Amino acid sequence: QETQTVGVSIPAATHGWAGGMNYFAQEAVDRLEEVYPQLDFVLATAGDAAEQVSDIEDMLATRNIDALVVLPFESDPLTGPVAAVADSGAWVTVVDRGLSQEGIEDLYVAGDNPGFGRVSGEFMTSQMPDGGDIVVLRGIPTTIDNERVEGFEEAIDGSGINVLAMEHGNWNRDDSFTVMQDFLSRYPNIDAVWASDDDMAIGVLAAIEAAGRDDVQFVLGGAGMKEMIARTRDGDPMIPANVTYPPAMIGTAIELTAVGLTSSAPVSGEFTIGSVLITPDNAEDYYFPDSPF
Amino acid sequence: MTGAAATAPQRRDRSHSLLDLHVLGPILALAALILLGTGISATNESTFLSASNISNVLSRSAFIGIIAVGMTFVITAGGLDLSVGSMAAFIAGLVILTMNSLAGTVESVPMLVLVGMGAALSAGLAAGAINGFLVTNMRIEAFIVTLGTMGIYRSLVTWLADGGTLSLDFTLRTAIRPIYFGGFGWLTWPIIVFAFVAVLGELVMRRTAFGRYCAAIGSNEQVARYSSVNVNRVRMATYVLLGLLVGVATILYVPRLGSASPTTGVLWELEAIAAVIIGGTVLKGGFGRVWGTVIGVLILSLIGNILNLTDAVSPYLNGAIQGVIIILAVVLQREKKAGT
Amino acid sequence: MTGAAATAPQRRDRSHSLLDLHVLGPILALAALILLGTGISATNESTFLSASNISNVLSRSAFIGIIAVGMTFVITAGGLDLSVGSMAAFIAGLVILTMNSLAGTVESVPMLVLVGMGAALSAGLAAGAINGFLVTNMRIEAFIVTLGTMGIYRSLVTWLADGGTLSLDFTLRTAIRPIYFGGFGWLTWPIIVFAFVAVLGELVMRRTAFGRYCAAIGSNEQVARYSSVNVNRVRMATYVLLGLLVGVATILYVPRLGSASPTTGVLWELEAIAAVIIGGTVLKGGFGRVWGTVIGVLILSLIGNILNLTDAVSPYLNGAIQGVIIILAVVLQREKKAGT
Amino acid sequence: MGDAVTAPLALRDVDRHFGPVQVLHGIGVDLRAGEVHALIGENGAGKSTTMKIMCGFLVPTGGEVLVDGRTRRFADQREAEAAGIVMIHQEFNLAEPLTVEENVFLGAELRRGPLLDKRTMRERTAELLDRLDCRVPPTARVRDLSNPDKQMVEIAKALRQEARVLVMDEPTAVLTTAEVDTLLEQVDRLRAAGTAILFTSHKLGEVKQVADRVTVLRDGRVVHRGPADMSEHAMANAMVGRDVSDLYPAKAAPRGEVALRVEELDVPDHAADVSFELRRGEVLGFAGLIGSGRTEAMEGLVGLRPHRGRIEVDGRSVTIRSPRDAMRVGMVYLTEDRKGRGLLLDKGMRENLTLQSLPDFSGLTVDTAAEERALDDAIARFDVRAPMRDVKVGNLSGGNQQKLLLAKTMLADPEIVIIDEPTRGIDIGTKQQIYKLIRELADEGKAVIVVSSEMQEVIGLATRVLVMREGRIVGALEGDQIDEERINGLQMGLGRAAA
Ligand SMILES: Nc1ncnc2c1ncn2[C@@H]1O[C@H](COP(=O)(O)OP(=O)(O)OP(=O)(O)O)[C@@H](O)[C@H]1O
Ligand SMILES: Nc1ncnc2c1ncn2[C@@H]1O[C@H](COP(=O)(O)OP(=O)(O)OP(=O)(O)O)[C@@H](O)[C@H]1O
Ligand SMILES: [Mg+2]
Ligand SMILES: [Mg+2]
Repeated sequence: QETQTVGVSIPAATHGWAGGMNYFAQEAVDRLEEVYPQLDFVLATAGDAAEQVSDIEDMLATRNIDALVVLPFESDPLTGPVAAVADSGAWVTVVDRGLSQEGIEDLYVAGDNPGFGRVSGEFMTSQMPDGGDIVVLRGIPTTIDNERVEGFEEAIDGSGINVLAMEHGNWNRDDSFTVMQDFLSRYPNIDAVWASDDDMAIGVLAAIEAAGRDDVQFVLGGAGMKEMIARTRDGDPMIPANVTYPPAMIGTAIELTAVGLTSSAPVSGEFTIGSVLITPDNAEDYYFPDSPF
Repeated sequence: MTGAAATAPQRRDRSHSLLDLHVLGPILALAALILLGTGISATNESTFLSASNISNVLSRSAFIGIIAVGMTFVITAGGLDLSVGSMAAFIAGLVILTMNSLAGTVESVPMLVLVGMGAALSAGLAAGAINGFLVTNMRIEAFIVTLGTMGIYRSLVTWLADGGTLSLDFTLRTAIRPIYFGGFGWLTWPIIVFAFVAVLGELVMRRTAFGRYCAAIGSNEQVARYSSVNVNRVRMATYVLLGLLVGVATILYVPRLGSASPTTGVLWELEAIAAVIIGGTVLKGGFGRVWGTVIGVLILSLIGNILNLTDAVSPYLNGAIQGVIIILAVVLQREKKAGT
Repeated sequence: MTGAAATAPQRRDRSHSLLDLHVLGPILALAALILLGTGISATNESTFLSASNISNVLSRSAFIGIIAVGMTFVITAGGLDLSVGSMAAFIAGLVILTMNSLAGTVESVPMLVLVGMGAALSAGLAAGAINGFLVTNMRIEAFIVTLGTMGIYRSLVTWLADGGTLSLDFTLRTAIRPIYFGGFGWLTWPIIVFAFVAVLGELVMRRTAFGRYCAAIGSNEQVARYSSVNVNRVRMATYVLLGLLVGVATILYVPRLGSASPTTGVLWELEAIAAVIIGGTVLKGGFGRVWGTVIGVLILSLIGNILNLTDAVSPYLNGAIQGVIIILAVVLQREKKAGT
Repeated sequence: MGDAVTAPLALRDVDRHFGPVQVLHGIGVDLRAGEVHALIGENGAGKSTTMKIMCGFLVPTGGEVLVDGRTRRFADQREAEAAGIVMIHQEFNLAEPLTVEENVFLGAELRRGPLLDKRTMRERTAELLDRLDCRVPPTARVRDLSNPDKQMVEIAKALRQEARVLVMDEPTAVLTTAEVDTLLEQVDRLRAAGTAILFTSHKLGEVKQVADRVTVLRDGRVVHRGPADMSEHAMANAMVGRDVSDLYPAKAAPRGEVALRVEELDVPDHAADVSFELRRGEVLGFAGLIGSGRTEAMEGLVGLRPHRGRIEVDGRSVTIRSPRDAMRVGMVYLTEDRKGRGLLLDKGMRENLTLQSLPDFSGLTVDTAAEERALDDAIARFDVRAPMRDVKVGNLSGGNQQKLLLAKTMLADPEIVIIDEPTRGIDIGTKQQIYKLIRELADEGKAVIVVSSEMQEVIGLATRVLVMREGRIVGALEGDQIDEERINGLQMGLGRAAA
């Protein structure tokens, strides 16, 4: 049987979630290479959209790939190059972010960024029915972050929750620690924090703890880092919930692509991996001790 | 003058062999990389030496390459510019906004493209002039000036894009795609422009008074000043030239991705400076070599390309391999020089 | 000799005014920033001058600050080190792995902490020595060497962390938290260590033969060599010192969040270099000022702090404000110098 | 040339301050077409400053500059050059990484269209260098040239400009006798062509030979003006303000043990098979033409260059890989290149003075008080004249820099001193003192090597002279044998004396 080549192109591990996603991609590739000896995988990570386009060009030009699994850095710039891959006859799986043009991909494993923000916002309103003062930490300035924040703002609109300030913590523990320290200096009373990401939540928690402040009732992170889920499960009042945005979706996508290439099972179509609220009740179901994230 | 003429040492011809090895350094490194790539692609079914791969590598080298040619002049004249990456992002953002906003009123697409190009070039010129002004007239350390403007342009593009992505109108994008992807077969426009800029740059560096002045200023500003060289004007010109070339690079960049975002051009400055140094230009100024820079750029692009040919290294370690190769490329060059 | 005494210049009759303004530059910039912060915090209820805010700013300046003190020596001796940020990340990763792996076997927590510290210092020393070796013995341009090692360490930590985050065992983390957060009230350990390193650094730079040699080598390597200075050893020592100080910074960093990831320490190198230059050290070497560096670090931290205390600027524009202030801080200094 | 012709360039009542220090007081000089005017004076008297003011590099704080009788204020040197006034600086003013041709034409490149006309520039550079009997190829990098060659390039650069007024600040300081002759021939040629020339030198013989008129400066004031028919002795006295006689102290016969024995020293590419002995109390002279490899041989000896061969100090065989090793056995080398290798121009006198002997001044920290005392001593002993104590060394006059460099070397208290061109740019009064000092060193039982291109110096000082040619020792002269004719013959390869 002839070997087929699967290209996997993802953003580099520049923050916690992306790191998890890198891990699951690598893990899936290693596993599937064992399972399907007739498949060859090329995994490339890119630091920005241009580099990702280069990676995809290389895969097409030098490896003659039969399938591409891509988690686009940004939708617009990647649309053309991915379309070129599709035109070459290769199978295309798009993960997380959709392309700007419909119908290019054979399989779409979608995350839901506005939904992530909405679920987070709804949890905030449910926790603070009478309103309250919160601060928000945002990620790296990107479309993803914009969509999440918009979803969040829509959800808390009219609930009486007042956003004191927003700053970019860049999905980074150190940056969010610094920003939170300064928020604590600036506001004598903060009821809650939407950290929007578990890495940032860790920085925020450290800052609150160091300041010894007890006005902050809870911190809502996101993306489902295992340590944070464990704390939710164990009933830590500071971390009453989490919102999923599983980095493992890349693994699922790679696996489905492999199945699609090697069998006649119908795997094309669209799978949306919605963002789910994790509370102490269902935390156990989302706790994967072996995951690095 | 008695018999001195007879006994004075003959016009000494420098022993060329050593010099040549120094010159050969970057070329050897490039050759080694090409061999490595060919070797690797022989072990799997990949096609490293195909026209399409070569075309890809050369086309995408063009952005950094064009910028690095300008950087060669700045560094030769004893300066530095850390702002080029974010300058490129900012100019790309401006061009996209300009073209989008005119798309409604101006009908003719070629006209629009020309306006876009004009915008890119004038923005580049202005940005370069600002850096140049702060360095020459305000006499602030180039490192600080361009670190500052690097932050400023990066912020401005983030702000223009509202944290997200600025995208060109879809119809426009299709119209301008050929600027990046078109050309004569594998000889795409970016390759042609890069080659043109490189040849012209080499000519300017080696054959014009301007090139000489750059080297003179970089080696000893006082000497240049005492020799009637208008130091400020030449130094200013290097920054303006670099700004212009960033504009040119942006003209090629926008058609490729049709968008600009806060991550556009991140770390291009380091890559451009690295290419310049790998090529044999002296970081402290006084000696510059445009063709070396071109080789430096190719070396850097090839490393990425070759790493995509193989799964042998974990993608996590790509950066390490890159680092090792960059150091090795320069060792090759320096080892020979050590002989002198 | 005859009339020598008569014509011999009097002792110390320097015109202090001009010199002082140059010296005052960074201090003025810092004062202006503090005023600005106080002004802003007066308009809202924030507490810029509170002990806790000051303690926060100083503590978090400590990492960059300690590294920047080392960088001052490297730059004064005509070198450069771009690798410090990723070196810090790599060392942090190593320390965490070491402590985690020993946590099972070694019982005593203080013992473990000591081992961790030892690991950080020796890793820093080794990393610095590698940079130093490549720069001095292999005679490769420092920019290239440290650009290379920057990529290498960054990759290695990504690889160690499998792309994710390396976290310290929870019990250990609680045990070592006081290293960052503890101290004497607002005078936390990082502040104490930073102050100690800064004072010692200033002393070494100004009062020891080593400091003299650094300046001499940076000013003219040949002269130093002809004056029997062991140029390679001194230069090597600057890199090793910097590596050690990166180790020290890491010892303070790890207890804060108990983790290291591929993003740890990103851009620290630029920040450290910027602090050094803002402080008045000359980028091309030959003159260094440790106390200036300390002020440079404080200026950079304060900018961030003040921007977080106000909504006046869009967060997207933070970088732009930072850029403008960095340039202004240096203008202040240079304008005065222009008077000389 | 009569007074009827207005002076192409003149100074009237020129003052100049540096900060609080006034270095020129009411200087008046006028240059005439077709005449060589010599400006002489002690180190720090203000010769270079005067010349820089004439050529637009400095502006006077008082008085005026007259061009063709009309007052001009040059905003910068470019304007002076446009008026046909060209200066050769005391210190090299060359871009080291650039080639000879690039330097000669810097700022005035010949073009063909937008491009440089390299061929013509190269040819013209070669012509100019030929005129100076300099064999350097126009494509050589200045960095790789010896000091005399660099000076020739400077002169070629000035000649290229076909100036009306040529100002030369110690152009002969780094030249050997033969080259000086070539240069003076060129000066004659320019004078004949009607160029007005201002010339300064501490070699009064040259002044006597070439000048038509002389102006003497002392402490920033003109103390004598007149035709050049005065004797060298009279010039010296006018400069120094006291009677200078007996330039060279009496030689004493070397006593002492062999302090240094060098056998078959090879410095690749530069010197081969150099063997000699040096006794305590001896002053050993090294003579030779440019490029004869004396400097390189000495640099090899102290570990500044890779070398092979056997070296014994006080009878013990030693390995010297760096100047540190040399210092450890008591051997110190004073470089001929004070600007590039000798002094940190952007640092003060104190830092420079103690750089080499810093370990002697520092325990845990540097003892600045002791350094200040050392500086006091050095200033007194070597007559270093600085406008202020914390002046940057780059702002010292050339001769005073040289004195500081000597002081720096002596501070290391060496047993074996190798001095390369000890009195380059030093005025005649101080020269006398330095010669006395060298004599004293020898009398104290130190061993001294003097490498000098000034033949009189070698003859006057050395008890034994080795002559080098093309990297090899071609002869040794002792006692009465030491004379100009023999040295000349040897260094040009005309004879061979028994070593
Ligand atoms: N830029 C400067 N700042 C301060 N002092 C200066 C500066 N330039 C020159 N001087 C001082 O002016 C005085 C005259 O110096 P000048 O160079 O004219 O002497 P000179 O006659 O050329 O001596 P030499 O024979 O040693 O070359 C010296 O004391 C010198 O230190
Ligand atoms: N074999 C050679 N090949 C190339 N260059 C040489 C060779 N020999 C000498 N040179 C050059 O000639 C110069 C020799 O000058 P050097 O200073 O050694 O001569 P010197 O005898 O000390 O005379 P002076 O001190 O008067 O210049 C050196 O700069 C060196 O670059
Ligand atoms: Mg002088
Ligand atoms: Mg010599």
